[in-house]
Amino acid sequence: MLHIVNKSPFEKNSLETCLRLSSAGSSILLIEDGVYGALAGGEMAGTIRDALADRTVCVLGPDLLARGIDPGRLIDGVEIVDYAAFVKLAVEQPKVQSWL
Amino acid sequence: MLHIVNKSPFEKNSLETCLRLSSAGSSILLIEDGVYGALAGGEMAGTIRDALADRTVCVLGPDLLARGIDPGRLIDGVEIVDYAAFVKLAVEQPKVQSWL
Amino acid sequence: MSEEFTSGTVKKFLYVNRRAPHGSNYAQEGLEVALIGAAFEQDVAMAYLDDGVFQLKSGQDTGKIGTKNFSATYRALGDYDVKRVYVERESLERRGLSQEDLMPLVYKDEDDDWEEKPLIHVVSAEEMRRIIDESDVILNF
Amino acid sequence: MSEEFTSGTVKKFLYVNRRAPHGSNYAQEGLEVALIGAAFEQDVAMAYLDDGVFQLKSGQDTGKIGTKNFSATYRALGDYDVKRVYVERESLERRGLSQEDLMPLVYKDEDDDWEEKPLIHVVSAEEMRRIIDESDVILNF
Amino acid sequence: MKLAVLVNEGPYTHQASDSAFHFTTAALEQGHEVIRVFFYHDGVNNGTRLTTPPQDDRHITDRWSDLARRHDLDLVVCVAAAQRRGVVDEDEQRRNGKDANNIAEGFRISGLGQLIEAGIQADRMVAFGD
Amino acid sequence: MKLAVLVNEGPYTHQASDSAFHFTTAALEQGHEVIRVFFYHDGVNNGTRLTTPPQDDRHITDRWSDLARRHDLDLVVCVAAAQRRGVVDEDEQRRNGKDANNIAEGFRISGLGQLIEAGIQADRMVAFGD
Repeated sequence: MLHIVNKSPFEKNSLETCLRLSSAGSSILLIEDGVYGALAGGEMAGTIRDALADRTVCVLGPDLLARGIDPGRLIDGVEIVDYAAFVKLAVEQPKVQSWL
Repeated sequence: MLHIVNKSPFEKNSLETCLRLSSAGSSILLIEDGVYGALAGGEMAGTIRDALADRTVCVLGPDLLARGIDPGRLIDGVEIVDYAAFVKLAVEQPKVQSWL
Repeated sequence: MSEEFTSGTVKKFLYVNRRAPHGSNYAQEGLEVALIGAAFEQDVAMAYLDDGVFQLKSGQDTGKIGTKNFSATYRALGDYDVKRVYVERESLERRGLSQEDLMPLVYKDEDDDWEEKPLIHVVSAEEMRRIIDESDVILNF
Repeated sequence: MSEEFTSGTVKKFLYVNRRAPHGSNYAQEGLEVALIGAAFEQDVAMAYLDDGVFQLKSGQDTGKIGTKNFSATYRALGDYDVKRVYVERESLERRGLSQEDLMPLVYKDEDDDWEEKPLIHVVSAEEMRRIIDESDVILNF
Repeated sequence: MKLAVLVNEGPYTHQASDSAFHFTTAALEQGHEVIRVFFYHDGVNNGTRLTTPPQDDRHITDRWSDLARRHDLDLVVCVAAAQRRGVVDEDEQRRNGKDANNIAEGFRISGLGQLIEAGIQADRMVAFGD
Repeated sequence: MKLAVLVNEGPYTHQASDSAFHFTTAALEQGHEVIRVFFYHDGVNNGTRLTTPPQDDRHITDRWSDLARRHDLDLVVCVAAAQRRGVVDEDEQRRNGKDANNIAEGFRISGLGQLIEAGIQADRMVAFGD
């Protein structure tokens, strides 16, 4: 399943809940203010690193660029994707859920 | 100062920030989904109890009733006010801030 | 209703409700989707987690804020053939709530002499994860 | 501008910015208020805390999402006579940021031969609490 | 005492407009002067006359219009926020070459300066939003 | 593959409509069929032709209308949500006795059933919101 999270984990609980309720093998895509969740130095970094053990974590590049976050600041193992790859993720995974 | 918080502390960080940045002697009014912060059994109860040592904490009764929360479920020391008392709080305190 | 679209296809719809009622109307408009959706003869389930569990709190009375008290509408879920309502236990506990705080929703089981049966199933995070994984169309409100 | 209203009264306005930019436009519309407000010759200060500190992140480029890159507008704050911009240290640290990550905002000090001076002051929660307490009109965006 | 009210969210979606309405009503009942209600961000959507809420629900816009009529309230919709969201009066319709307008009775469109002025003039400004 | 898109927030206030637009465009570029874009909650506010965003900003509604024209997209605004928020087409104008309508080109107002149908017919439904 593709899980989409669009909220900053420093403000709302969406990412935390997504991580609690997503299964091994699923993909998590951080978009909009959700991209802040991928910051290596942030408080949430440990939880994301744990998730990387059995899940894929991606961030939407255009949203990262808009927020001035250099790719070098991301947690190791997090992939950067563009809108074309976002579509491919939605198509490749059998189901999609947005944690609104 | 009157601090108004309208978001559930289980979902957003507004109450936490308000408690961090409000001074002794100020009043905190929980309205709308903010009233959930006053639940005695909730995870946030400890922080609210600490605040009660030097601040007043009120909840808006009409919002409490709408959400089906019995006054007996609230943290001891939290006062229930109506809209008329909300206006009085805003008038009595020299300043008002809504933590939107 | 719209048989040309629905005949033959039965998907598992899961409506994930994560927001408190009244402060915003996602809860109300989400419930409207579920009830409309039931008419399409799909396999519909509801999940309540995070602040969404507050939607099912008993005793809601919006009289003094003047908004529509749609909490009565949850009782209609059973009549609309929604028979699976899941509430995450961990979400309840974090908020100091238990199943006794929730509305006693029921449905009449046509396969069992129309006996009234409870609609709400309190489940663990582990079970909720499986319920989500087994659904086809998942909408969050 | 509207002198009949403003003459004589100078209040301390504090705009508290707690939301990230781009995901919603509270940041942009909040900045618009601050800039309009500066024309009223009031004592204006900006506070950035929680996700609001992301508004001041350097290097923002909205080209690929096609929204307006209003982050350049923060550089105008000094020109609009806003000389006090406070950023809460704890909010930065929780997000793994430091002052070096922020745009180097400056103003030209007319009392000091128009020398360029830094606009941003990183303050503790304790100092932020005092800044809030000392303000007259506090608006959160 | 002079009060001002700020509404940052649209009708129905968030409770903000309801809370602001009840607060304003209570303030007027206590004899306070509400010098202005300013609608900003999505709050501008409170000022359209084209809404038709369900029969058994409150009519948020009409309720503001009624209160304004009875208490001579100044309901101001921010022009910049309104342009982004499609709230238009006759002047804005003409200026922007639109073929319709949708402003509700008792609301007027004006600049953000009206918010700042309210902050200066009022003894207290109370904000409602998301 | 058949895709459906759900937009739950209005233009400018939240990024949801922008993200949905870029996703839809990318999907069409890859040859996927987007069977419907459904606008719910405040998302209905994307469908008004009365917006006038600043000259140097994107025009969110026009962009959706253009995309619909070029790709024969079905842009559906939920009627119940639209009534609460004042988005009106000619039919709704007549039915509810309004003196104006504001629906934008390429959008149509219909029931929630269209969302469920999209969920049934599409291989994937992707939601954007707050």
